[in-house]
Amino acid sequence: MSSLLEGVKKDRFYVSWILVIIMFLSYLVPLGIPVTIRDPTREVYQFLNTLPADSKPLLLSLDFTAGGSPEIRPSMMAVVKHAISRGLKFVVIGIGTDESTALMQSLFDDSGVEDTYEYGVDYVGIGYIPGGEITVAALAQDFSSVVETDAYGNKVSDLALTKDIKDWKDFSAVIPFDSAGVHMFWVRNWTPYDIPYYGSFTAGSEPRYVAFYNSGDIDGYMAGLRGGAEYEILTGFLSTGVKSMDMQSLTHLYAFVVLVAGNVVLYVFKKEGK
Amino acid sequence: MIIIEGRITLFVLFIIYTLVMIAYVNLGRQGKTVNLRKIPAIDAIDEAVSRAVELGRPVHWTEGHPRASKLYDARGVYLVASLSFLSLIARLTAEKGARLLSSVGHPELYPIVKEVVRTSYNVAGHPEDYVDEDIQLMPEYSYLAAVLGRITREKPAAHIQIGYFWGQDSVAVPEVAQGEGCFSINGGQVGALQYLVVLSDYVLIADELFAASAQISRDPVLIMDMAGLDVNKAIMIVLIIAGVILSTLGISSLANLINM
Amino acid sequence: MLEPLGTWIALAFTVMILSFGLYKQNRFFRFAEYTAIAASLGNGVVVAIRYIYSTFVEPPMTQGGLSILYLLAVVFAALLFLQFVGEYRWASRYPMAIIVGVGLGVAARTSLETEVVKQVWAAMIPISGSGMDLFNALLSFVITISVLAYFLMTPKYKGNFSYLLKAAQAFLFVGFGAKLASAIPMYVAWASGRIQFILKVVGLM
Amino acid sequence: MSRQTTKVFLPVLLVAFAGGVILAEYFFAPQILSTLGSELKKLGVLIFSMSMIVGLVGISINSYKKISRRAPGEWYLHVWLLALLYVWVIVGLIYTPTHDFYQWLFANFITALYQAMLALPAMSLFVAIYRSYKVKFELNTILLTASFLLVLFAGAPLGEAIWTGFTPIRSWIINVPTASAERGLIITMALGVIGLSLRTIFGIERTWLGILRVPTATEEEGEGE
Repeated sequence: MSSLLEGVKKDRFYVSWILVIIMFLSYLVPLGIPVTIRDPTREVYQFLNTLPADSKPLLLSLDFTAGGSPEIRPSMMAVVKHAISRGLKFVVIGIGTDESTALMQSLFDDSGVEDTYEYGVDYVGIGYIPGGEITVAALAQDFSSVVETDAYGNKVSDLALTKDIKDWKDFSAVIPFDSAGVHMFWVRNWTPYDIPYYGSFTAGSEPRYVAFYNSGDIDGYMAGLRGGAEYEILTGFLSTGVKSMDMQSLTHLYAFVVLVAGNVVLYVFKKEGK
Repeated sequence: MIIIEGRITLFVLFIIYTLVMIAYVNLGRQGKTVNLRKIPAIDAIDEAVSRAVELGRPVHWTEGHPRASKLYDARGVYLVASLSFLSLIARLTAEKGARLLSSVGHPELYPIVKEVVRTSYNVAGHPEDYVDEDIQLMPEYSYLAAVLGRITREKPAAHIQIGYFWGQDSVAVPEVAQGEGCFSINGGQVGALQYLVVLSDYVLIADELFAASAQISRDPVLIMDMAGLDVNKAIMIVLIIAGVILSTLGISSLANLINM
Repeated sequence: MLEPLGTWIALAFTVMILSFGLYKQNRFFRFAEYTAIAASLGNGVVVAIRYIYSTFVEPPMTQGGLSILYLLAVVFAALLFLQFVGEYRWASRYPMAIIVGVGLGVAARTSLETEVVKQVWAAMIPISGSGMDLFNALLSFVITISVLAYFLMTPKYKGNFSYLLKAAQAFLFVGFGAKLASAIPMYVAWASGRIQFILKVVGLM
Repeated sequence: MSRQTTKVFLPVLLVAFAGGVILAEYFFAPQILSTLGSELKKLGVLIFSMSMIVGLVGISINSYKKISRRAPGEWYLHVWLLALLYVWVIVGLIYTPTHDFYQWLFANFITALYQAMLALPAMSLFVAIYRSYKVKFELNTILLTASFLLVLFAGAPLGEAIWTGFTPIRSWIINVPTASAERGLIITMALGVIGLSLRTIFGIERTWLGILRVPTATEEEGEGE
C-alpha cells in the first residue's frame, strides 16, 4: 500500500475517496432521510394536476447542457411524465444551448411519449432556436415568425398542434428548465404577460429567483435536484431525483465534517510544530 | 429619430463616460498625474516570476474555458485584459530567464497569444528564448483535463489564471495548482470570485483586472484614464443616492429615465 | 453492436479521468487527456470548415453578385496562417484586430446596458416600509454604496470612512461564503451524474 | 508604408473601426450601420472558425516535432493524438455531424470525457474546504465561514430536518447582503470593462499586441524586430 501511495498528496487522497464512497453508498444503501415538500414545488404540481386535459399546450424550454443535466433532468422527466399521464399537450423548444435538440430527443425516448401520444397532435419538438434573449422576447409576441420548422424539418404551420399558435395567449403555461443561466431571459420577457409561469433552475441560482416568487411573478418552481425529487414524490414517478436526496444530505454533512477536520488537523499539526 | 428608441439614456450616459475619459486622457497627455491605490496582486507577479527563477521551475498562465467566453462576444474583454497581464508576465520571464508555459483554451486566442509572447520577448531583448512549443492549445471540451494534467506534470512555481471562468475551471484548476505548491495569482468575473478568494495567494477583485497596464507602465495617460474611471464610478454612486432619495420621497422621474 | 461498445468506452474514459481526482496524475489519465484534445479539436475543425463552407463559400458560388465579397473575407481571415511564415507574421495581426474590435464593441455596449444601467436603476429602491423591510432596504443601500466606494482607485480614506470600507469588505466576504456554500449542490449533482452512470453500467442501479 | 504603419498603426485602426461600428450600430438607427454591424460579427465568427484550423496546424506542428525527436514518455501519445484528430476530421467531413456514427463518436468520446471532467470539481471543492478554511481570528474569515455554514445547512433536506430556521436565514443572507454586495461588484466590473474597451478602441492601450505603453514613449522603436 505504501508504495502505491507514494507521491500521492495524502490529505487530498482521503478527502476525495471518502466523498466518492459516500456518494456510492448513498445510492446503494438508501437511508430515506425525509424530504419535506416545499410550497413552490407544490404550486407546480397543483397547477398541472388540475389543468384540464383539453387545454392549450404547455411551452417547455430545455435550456440546460449535458453537463448540467444531472441536476435539472429529474424535474424535467417528472414534469413531462406527469403531463403525459394527465393527457396534457406540450411544445418543446430550447434557447439556452445548442445541445437542447439532442436533450429533447433523449427526453422523447426515455419518457415513453411515443407510446400514447401522436407527434404533431399531442406534442411537438422544435428543438434549439438561436438568438438568446431577443428570441425569447419575440416568442411571446409572435411565435410563428421565430419558429418556422420543427427539429425534424416539418413546417410548424402543417402540424395540428402548432398551426394556430400565434403568441403567448396560445399556451396554457410556460416552464423553462435552465442550467445555462438564461432563466432571466424568460423572467424578464414572459412574466409581464398574464400567463402561468413556472420554472426549474439550479439550486445555486434559487436565491436569485426567490424574490420573483415572493413578488408573484413566478407562480412556482423546482430548484435543482431537490425540486426534482419533491416533484417525483408528489407525482409518484420515483426516479433519480429521490434517490439522490440522501446523497445531497450526506455530502452537505460531509462538507461540515471536512471543514472541522481541516481545522483540527491544522491545530494539532501546529501544536506539534511548536 | 436617429437614436434608437429606448436607448437615449444609455447613449447620454455613454457620451458622459466617454467625455470624462477623453478629458482625463488629455490631462495625462499634458503630463498631469495622480497617485493610484497600489494593487498588490499586480506587484506580486514580479515576486512570482522571481520565485520561479529561484526554484528553476516554470511560470504557468491560462485564460479560461472556451465555452464560457469567446473573443468576439461580450465576455471577450476579460481575455483582452488577460492578454495585458500576459504581456507583462512574458516580459518579466524574458528578462529574468524563467520558462513561460501558456495554456490557451480559446482557438481564436492561440495566434494572438503567440504574437503577444513573441513580441514581449523581442521587446525584452531575448527573442532567442521564445519557445513555440510552450504555448499549447487546449480546445473546448478538453480544457480542464489538459490544464490539470499540464500543471501536475510540469509543476510550475507560479500559476497565474486570469480571464473568464466557468465554475469547474475556477475550482479545480486553482485547487490543483495550490496542491502542487504553486504561488497563485488569480482573477476572474464576479461569478468566480468566491472560489478564487479561498484558493489563491493574490486575487484581482473587480476592476483591478482591467487596471493592470496603468500600474505597470506608470504612464500618465493610462493613470489619468484610471482617474477618469473613478469619476465615472462617482457619477454612478451619485445617481444611486439620488435615485434612492427621490424614490423614497415618491418622485419617479429619475427612475423612469431608464425607459427612454 | 456499436451501442454496448460505446458504453464501455465511455465507462473506461470516465474511470481514467476520475483516476486523476482519486489518485494522481497517471498514464491512463494522460491518454484520456490527449484523446479529449484530439476529439474536441477535431469536432471544432469539422464545425468550422462546415460553417465557412456553408456561409462564406457556397453563397458566392450559387448567388454571385455582392456575395462575392464573402470570398475576400475568407482570404482576409486566412491571413492568420501567415503567422507560420516568419517574414510576413505581422499580417496575421489584421484579422486578429477585427475580432478584438468586435469583441470590445459588444462588451462595452452589453456591459453598459445590462450591468451598469440596469443594475444602477435596480439599486434605486425606496427606503420605506416598516420593521425588517425598512432595515433590509437601508442595509442594501449602504452595502451597494460602500462596495462601490471601496473600489475607487484614487482617494485615500481616513477616519470614519475607513470603517465604511471595512464594512464593505466584510459584506463582500459574507457574500463569498454564501455563494460558496450554495455551489455545493451543483458540483455534487455533476459528480453524481457520473456515479449513477457507473452504477448503471455495472448493473447496481 | 513604413514597418511601423503596417505592424502597429493599421491593426489599431482596424480595432477602432470594428469597435466603432459595433457601438454605433447599437445607438443609431440607420439601416446601413446594422447591416455593417451584422456582417462584421459574421466576419468575427469566420475568423474564429479559421483560427480553429490554425489551431489544427499549430498542434500538428508541435506534435510532429515531439514525435520526430521521440520526446521521452510522450511521443506515442502524440501519435495517438494526431491519428485520432485526423480520423475525426475526415469522418466529420465525409459524414455530416448529424450522422449516426459521428453522433456515436461524439457521445462516447467527447460527452463522456467532458462529463467525467465535471466530476473533478466536486472533489476539488471538498479539498478546498478542507485545506483553505484555516479559520484564524480575522473578521473576514469568520464572516466567510459563518455565512458558509448557515447557507450550507439550509441546502439539504437534512439541515431542514434539524432546524427549519435555516431556510429563512439563508434567503436573507443571499437576498440582502450577498445580492447588494454583488450589485456593487457588478457595476464596478462593468465600468472597468467599458474603460478597457474604449481605451483599446481609441488606441490608448495596445497590450493585446504585446505593447505596454502608449505611442508617445520610445517603446515603439523597440517594437520593430
